[in-house]
Amino acid sequence: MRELYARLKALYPLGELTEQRKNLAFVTVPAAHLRDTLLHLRDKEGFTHLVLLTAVDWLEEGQFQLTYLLNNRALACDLGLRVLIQRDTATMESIHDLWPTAATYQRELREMFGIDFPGSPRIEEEFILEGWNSIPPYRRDFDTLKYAQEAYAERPGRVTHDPETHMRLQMYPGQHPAGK
Amino acid sequence: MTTKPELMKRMVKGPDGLEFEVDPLRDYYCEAPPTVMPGAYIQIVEDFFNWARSKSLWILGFGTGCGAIEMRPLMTPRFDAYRFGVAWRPTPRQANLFIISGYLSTKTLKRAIRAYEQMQNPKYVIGLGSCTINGGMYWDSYNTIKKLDEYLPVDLYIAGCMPRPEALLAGFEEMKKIIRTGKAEGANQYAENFAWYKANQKRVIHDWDMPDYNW
Amino acid sequence: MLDIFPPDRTQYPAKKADGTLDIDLTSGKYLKLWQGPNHPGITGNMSVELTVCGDEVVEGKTHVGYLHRGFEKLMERRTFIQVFPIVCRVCVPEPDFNEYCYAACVEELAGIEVPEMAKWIRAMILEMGRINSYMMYLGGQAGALGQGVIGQWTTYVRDLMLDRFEELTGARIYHMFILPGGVRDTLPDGFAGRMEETLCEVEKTLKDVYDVMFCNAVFKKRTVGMGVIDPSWLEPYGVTGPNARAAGVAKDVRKDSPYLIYDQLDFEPVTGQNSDIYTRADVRRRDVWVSVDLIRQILAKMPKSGAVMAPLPNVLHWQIPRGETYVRGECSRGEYGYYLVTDGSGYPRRINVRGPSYTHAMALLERMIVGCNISDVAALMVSLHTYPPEIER
Amino acid sequence: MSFKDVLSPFTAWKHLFHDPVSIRNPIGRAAAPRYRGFHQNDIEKCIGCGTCETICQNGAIDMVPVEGIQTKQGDSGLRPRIDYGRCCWCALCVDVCMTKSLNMSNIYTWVESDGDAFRFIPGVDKKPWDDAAHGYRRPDDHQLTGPTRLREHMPEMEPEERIGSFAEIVHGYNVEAAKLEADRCVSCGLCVATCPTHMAIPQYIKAIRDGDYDLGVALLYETNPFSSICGRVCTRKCESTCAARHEGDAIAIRWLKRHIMDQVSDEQIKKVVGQPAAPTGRKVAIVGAGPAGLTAAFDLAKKGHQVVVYEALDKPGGMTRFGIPEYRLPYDVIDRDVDVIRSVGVDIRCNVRIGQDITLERLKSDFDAVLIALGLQDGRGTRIPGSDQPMVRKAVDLLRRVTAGEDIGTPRQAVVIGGGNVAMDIARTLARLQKKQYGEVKVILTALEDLPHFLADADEIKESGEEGIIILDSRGPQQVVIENGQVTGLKTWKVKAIFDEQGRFAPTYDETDEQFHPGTMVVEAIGQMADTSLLGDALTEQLAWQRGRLQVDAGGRTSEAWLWSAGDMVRGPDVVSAVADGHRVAASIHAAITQGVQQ
Amino acid sequence: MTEGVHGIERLRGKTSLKEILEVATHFEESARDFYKGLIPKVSKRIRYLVEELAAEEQSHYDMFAALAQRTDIAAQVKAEIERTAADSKFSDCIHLPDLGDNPDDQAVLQYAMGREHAAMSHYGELAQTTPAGPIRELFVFLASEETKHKLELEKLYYETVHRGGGV
Repeated sequence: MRELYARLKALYPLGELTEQRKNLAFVTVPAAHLRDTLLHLRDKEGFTHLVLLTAVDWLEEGQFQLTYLLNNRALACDLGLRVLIQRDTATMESIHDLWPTAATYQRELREMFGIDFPGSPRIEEEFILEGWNSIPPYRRDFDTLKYAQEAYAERPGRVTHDPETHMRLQMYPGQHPAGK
Repeated sequence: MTTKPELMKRMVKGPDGLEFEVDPLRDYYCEAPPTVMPGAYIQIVEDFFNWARSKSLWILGFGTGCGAIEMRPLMTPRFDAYRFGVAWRPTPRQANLFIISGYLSTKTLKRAIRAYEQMQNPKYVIGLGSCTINGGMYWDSYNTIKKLDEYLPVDLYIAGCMPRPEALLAGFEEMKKIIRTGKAEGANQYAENFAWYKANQKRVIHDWDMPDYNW
Repeated sequence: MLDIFPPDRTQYPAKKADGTLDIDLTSGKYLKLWQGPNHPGITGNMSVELTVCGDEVVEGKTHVGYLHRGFEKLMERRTFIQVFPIVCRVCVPEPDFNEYCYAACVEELAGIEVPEMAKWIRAMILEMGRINSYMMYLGGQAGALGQGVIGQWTTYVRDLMLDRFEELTGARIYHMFILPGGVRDTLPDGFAGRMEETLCEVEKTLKDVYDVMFCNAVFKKRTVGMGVIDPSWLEPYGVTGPNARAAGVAKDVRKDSPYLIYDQLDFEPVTGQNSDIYTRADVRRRDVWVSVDLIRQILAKMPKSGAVMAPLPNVLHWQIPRGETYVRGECSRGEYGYYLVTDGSGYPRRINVRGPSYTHAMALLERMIVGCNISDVAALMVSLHTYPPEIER
Repeated sequence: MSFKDVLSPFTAWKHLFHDPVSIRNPIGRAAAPRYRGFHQNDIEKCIGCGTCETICQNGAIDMVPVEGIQTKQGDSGLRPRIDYGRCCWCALCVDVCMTKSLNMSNIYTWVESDGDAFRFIPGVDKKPWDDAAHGYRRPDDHQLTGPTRLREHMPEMEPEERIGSFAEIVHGYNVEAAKLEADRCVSCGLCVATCPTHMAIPQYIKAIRDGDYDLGVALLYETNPFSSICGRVCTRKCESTCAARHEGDAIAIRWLKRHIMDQVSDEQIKKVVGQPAAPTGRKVAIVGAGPAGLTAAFDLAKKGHQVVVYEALDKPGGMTRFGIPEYRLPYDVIDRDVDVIRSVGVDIRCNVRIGQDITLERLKSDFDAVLIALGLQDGRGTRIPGSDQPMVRKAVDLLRRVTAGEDIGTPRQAVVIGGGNVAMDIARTLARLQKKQYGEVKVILTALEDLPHFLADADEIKESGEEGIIILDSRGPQQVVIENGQVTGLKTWKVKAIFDEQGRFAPTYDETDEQFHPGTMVVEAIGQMADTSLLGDALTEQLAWQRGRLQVDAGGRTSEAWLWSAGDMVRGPDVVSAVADGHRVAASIHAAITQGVQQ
Repeated sequence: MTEGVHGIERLRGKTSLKEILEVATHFEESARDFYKGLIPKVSKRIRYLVEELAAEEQSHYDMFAALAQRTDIAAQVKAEIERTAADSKFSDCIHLPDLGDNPDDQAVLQYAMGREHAAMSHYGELAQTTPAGPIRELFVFLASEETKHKLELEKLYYETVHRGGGV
């Protein structure tokens, strides 16, 4: 893995290598160099299998992390390419021409994270959701519980008690909490 | 209301060269709302009907959620629900019992409503598992409904996640009892409170691209 | 078969500049036909939007989302232990891989060493689940071609296996048995004996299935040469599992990068050459034999006693340091994997479930379905062995 | 394609001759013994800690009050109600149940037309599966609430080492050990109601887990300005109601509190505690610089009142300083807590004895309110024959003199009467003094109670034994033996039974079992009482009394509107109860003097 | 020791149940008066104790007086002694203090216990020397009444003196 990293590093401005296990590592790639890196890995290094393409929302940092996980079956090792993109613009180059199956991943990311991949087939179409009317649900700032409570009726009558508060009310009725 | 292209009114030229107008929303759907089906005038006749109905529960083979997996054993020799007068049908038009087998995403809810409305009277609904009762483990999901009886009239709930085939069989027996005693009034309830059900349905189905009623 | 009835390409729609088909519904040449979600010829709750010309499919679009519950979102607001009960719900017919992959991810990032005994039990559960999944498939594949009896038999033996699951894990479908740190409990008394009886039933049924399904002129006629996945498609479409192995590539995570205790077991991945529906079915049928053998090996080789749970920190406030990992396993459909990102808090930052159906049922199916006959759509779809819930989660 | 392919499918017909595999009556078929079906709860065992509710990822569990179950120490009185419209039968609730009261039967059939019916309180609402014998029970080694049920080991001095000195025995947890111990807490909060001052225990334990010690200190000071002291010598009633004790050791709440205080520097504590509010111009006099007085002083000073504390002895701290030996509570720890209290503007004047140096009348006229928190500084005597000898001493007097650095004339052999913490304190103090002076320990401790009913902490008893003190339980003191005008020992009778069925004291003696315990000094360490002589006869007559104690209202106000009373003298001896009382009284005084209802 | 206790010797000559009860009633009366006289002497702080003791003696007085009025004394007494209280002798180990001016609570309690103890043993002794019959039963009854009272006092003593939470 280290040698591979050295070879890649010579070609592209990569970030630090994170070796998660002996056969799995992650490395950060600038968005502009992703396509070349992927091509190089696919055609020269035998990383022919696109395992997955997904995103992580680092809301606090204002970034989306796109993870392209590639697998080299002969070496039985995986390399994850991390691409950090701006959360507010959220656009990335499509790679559906390298792996047709990436189009599906990109459709999902578009719908669930609101990340655009211009040129990707059927990117505009609804994929999983139907008639979605809120911010993309996988974004961290989307509160699913709040949405669910507002949108869907629940069976009424649920009420619970906090043991600590309940005990104090029962055992020391009328007493104002000491020191507070 | 956004209408999909294939649902839009258009002129179509047939293979024979004749042009004709197609308006899917009008042509494919029925706009007449369901009506309450009164019982037989003579009670003993109604009792007979109910007895007969209870003997033939024909289930719509639409697996809406996880629970569908426990229906396969019922259709096969080990549990063999057929001997209890329970059968599965591939189309709503032949079925009278709709089992909502667990959670319903809003996308499936739309199809489930349509399937339900396509079923012939008398028809019954069984809700399977926690999800249909109060949301189950998807209680905080943005995409599933929590309380089935807001959207469809439910005659019976079976607890479990998911309920075992044996529990389902017990549910069928209970369902039969309810039908025999003439208490399975879900379909009439749906007709009576049609506006209320529709309002609830429309509240959660955002791309309502069909008329209110179809069968 | 394709040679006998070559498709009539003249009827095909032309391509537009952007590569999509120019289908003019008003032309009267084409018909849109929805198969699913409420349809007997569909695998699970999904649908395929077919555009047909005559009875030939010129375009197919897979539609999913009917089973979407937003798992990856729900997981983000549950603690690490609270995620454990919900992961299995991602895939109904073979839930254990979710439990295993999730547990393995968490264990890796939290630095937990799983006891030896737990690894063997996990492997056995995964193989039991694989048999069940294949049994569902065989019934479905035969059913898609009108052979109801196969489903009757396979569902029966699957049910016997569910009994084994029940006595071992305490549940039939969603076992919730493999949790981060190990497994819940040890084998019950006399389990191996009852397991052996069940395995004998499985073998007996497999022989019947072979005679009645695979040596069946009708089945052969309709599946040999049908729905071929070209070996060159494997990588671009991310094809894994039996779908790839039927095309002659011995892709099997159990062998390629052994997990749990698979390096201590003796087996060879099953492969086929023709990559058609028949071969894929046959690869799966033979894979059941492998699983049966693996379970026997596991029961013979596993330690007789030992802890089944590693000591866990108090799960009520379990925090895992920042990190990311991906753990995969070979499920009955191919590569199943979990991608877990943690941020040092008590909740996962992100979990992505990579199910094999994701690629198989979407891009691959859409490609394969073109040129297919309407009546073969169901058989083709089933032959890819896709489970919709793992696509949309 | 071959001829075989046409014939082969017909082999299916052989099944015609097989027995059917259908289950004859599948409804209600018994599930596997381990099957996770509907819940059962032993409501007698259940303590309503709500851990099941916390773990449930489906929000399926509500904690609800149940008729017939009273809230009491260590039992919230709540019981889980389960919503089968939410449950997923994962049994995490069973796995984390602190008492193993919650289980699952292997019954699985429940059908109902009414969707609202699927909510029930297991064990309370009668269900057909209540008595099912099988079902999911948590396997013994399946443990999710921490890797161990045992308390994290507390490093401390070995007996040989500690007996020779007055250095503090307990070293306190390091950060790692504290985190491990804090990790065992399930944050149920049952302890909070039990703690007299209702400290935010789960919250400050969480602060330890998070390593946020400033927050920890802030939480401690919300309810207890004596946290360093309580972190060492608190009677920790909280630990007796800890949910973890049902299957192991209670969380070491006291040590964790101490750990927080140990981790933060004095300056930082003062910074966290902050500065008092703007001066109100109101003045409060407090008599007695013990926990109750100083807590009240701290609260009142923080509210901006001018507070003067008068202490008769030469150092503040009260019984924490003069009653508790140094090896349990080093004096600099007391100084530290007092220092923080001073930092908010409390004026502590030592060596001022009210009634002698200043009269109470004077305080009444000079201040807006007066609080007396005198404590219980006088020891009770047994008054058995011979107990009027000079070498028969009171434990509290001896301890006070040891603290003051006086020579108490350490005897070579001593007999201590009493089974409480004070008795242990004096026995161990004498043991140390003996070791220093004579090189050997000869202390016998006799107590009326049998060992399980000792009032002293189990730790104290264990450590006393380790230090060479002979503990004789169930011995009733009968007579101090005097020969030639010198005390030579103590005669005791065996106590046959000490408590009656109601758990009240009703001793019976076995006179035939008489023992003689040699010793040149007999120390009485039984009860304590207050010396209220400073009130003077007139005021004593004027005040209302309640069974020997000053009659006070909930806020500690006496029948005289200007006078409040707090601490041991009204509540009985306990540091943390005194602190709680201090808070209550401070609130009452504050309300009174800011509303101008002062007479 | 005051005359009230030793005066029980006067009972030796009495032979009718009514007479004995009258004497016993008189003893209780004198004890009550003694405690009542003590009330102003002690600090107000512990006055409750003496008041309680006086009230206790008063209740004994009332009971004996009521008993004396009844015609079925013998049967009544028989029913009572079946519930004889056990003597626990805690007070045996305490020597009776001289109740000077301004006694403290411990002293008062000790005095009271000693008094009840003496009464108890005297009645017991009388019962033993009296031949079986109604009179003996009456002495047994009286002894048991004093024992019960002593027992209550001992509990109070333990809680006040030994159980830390003193006054």
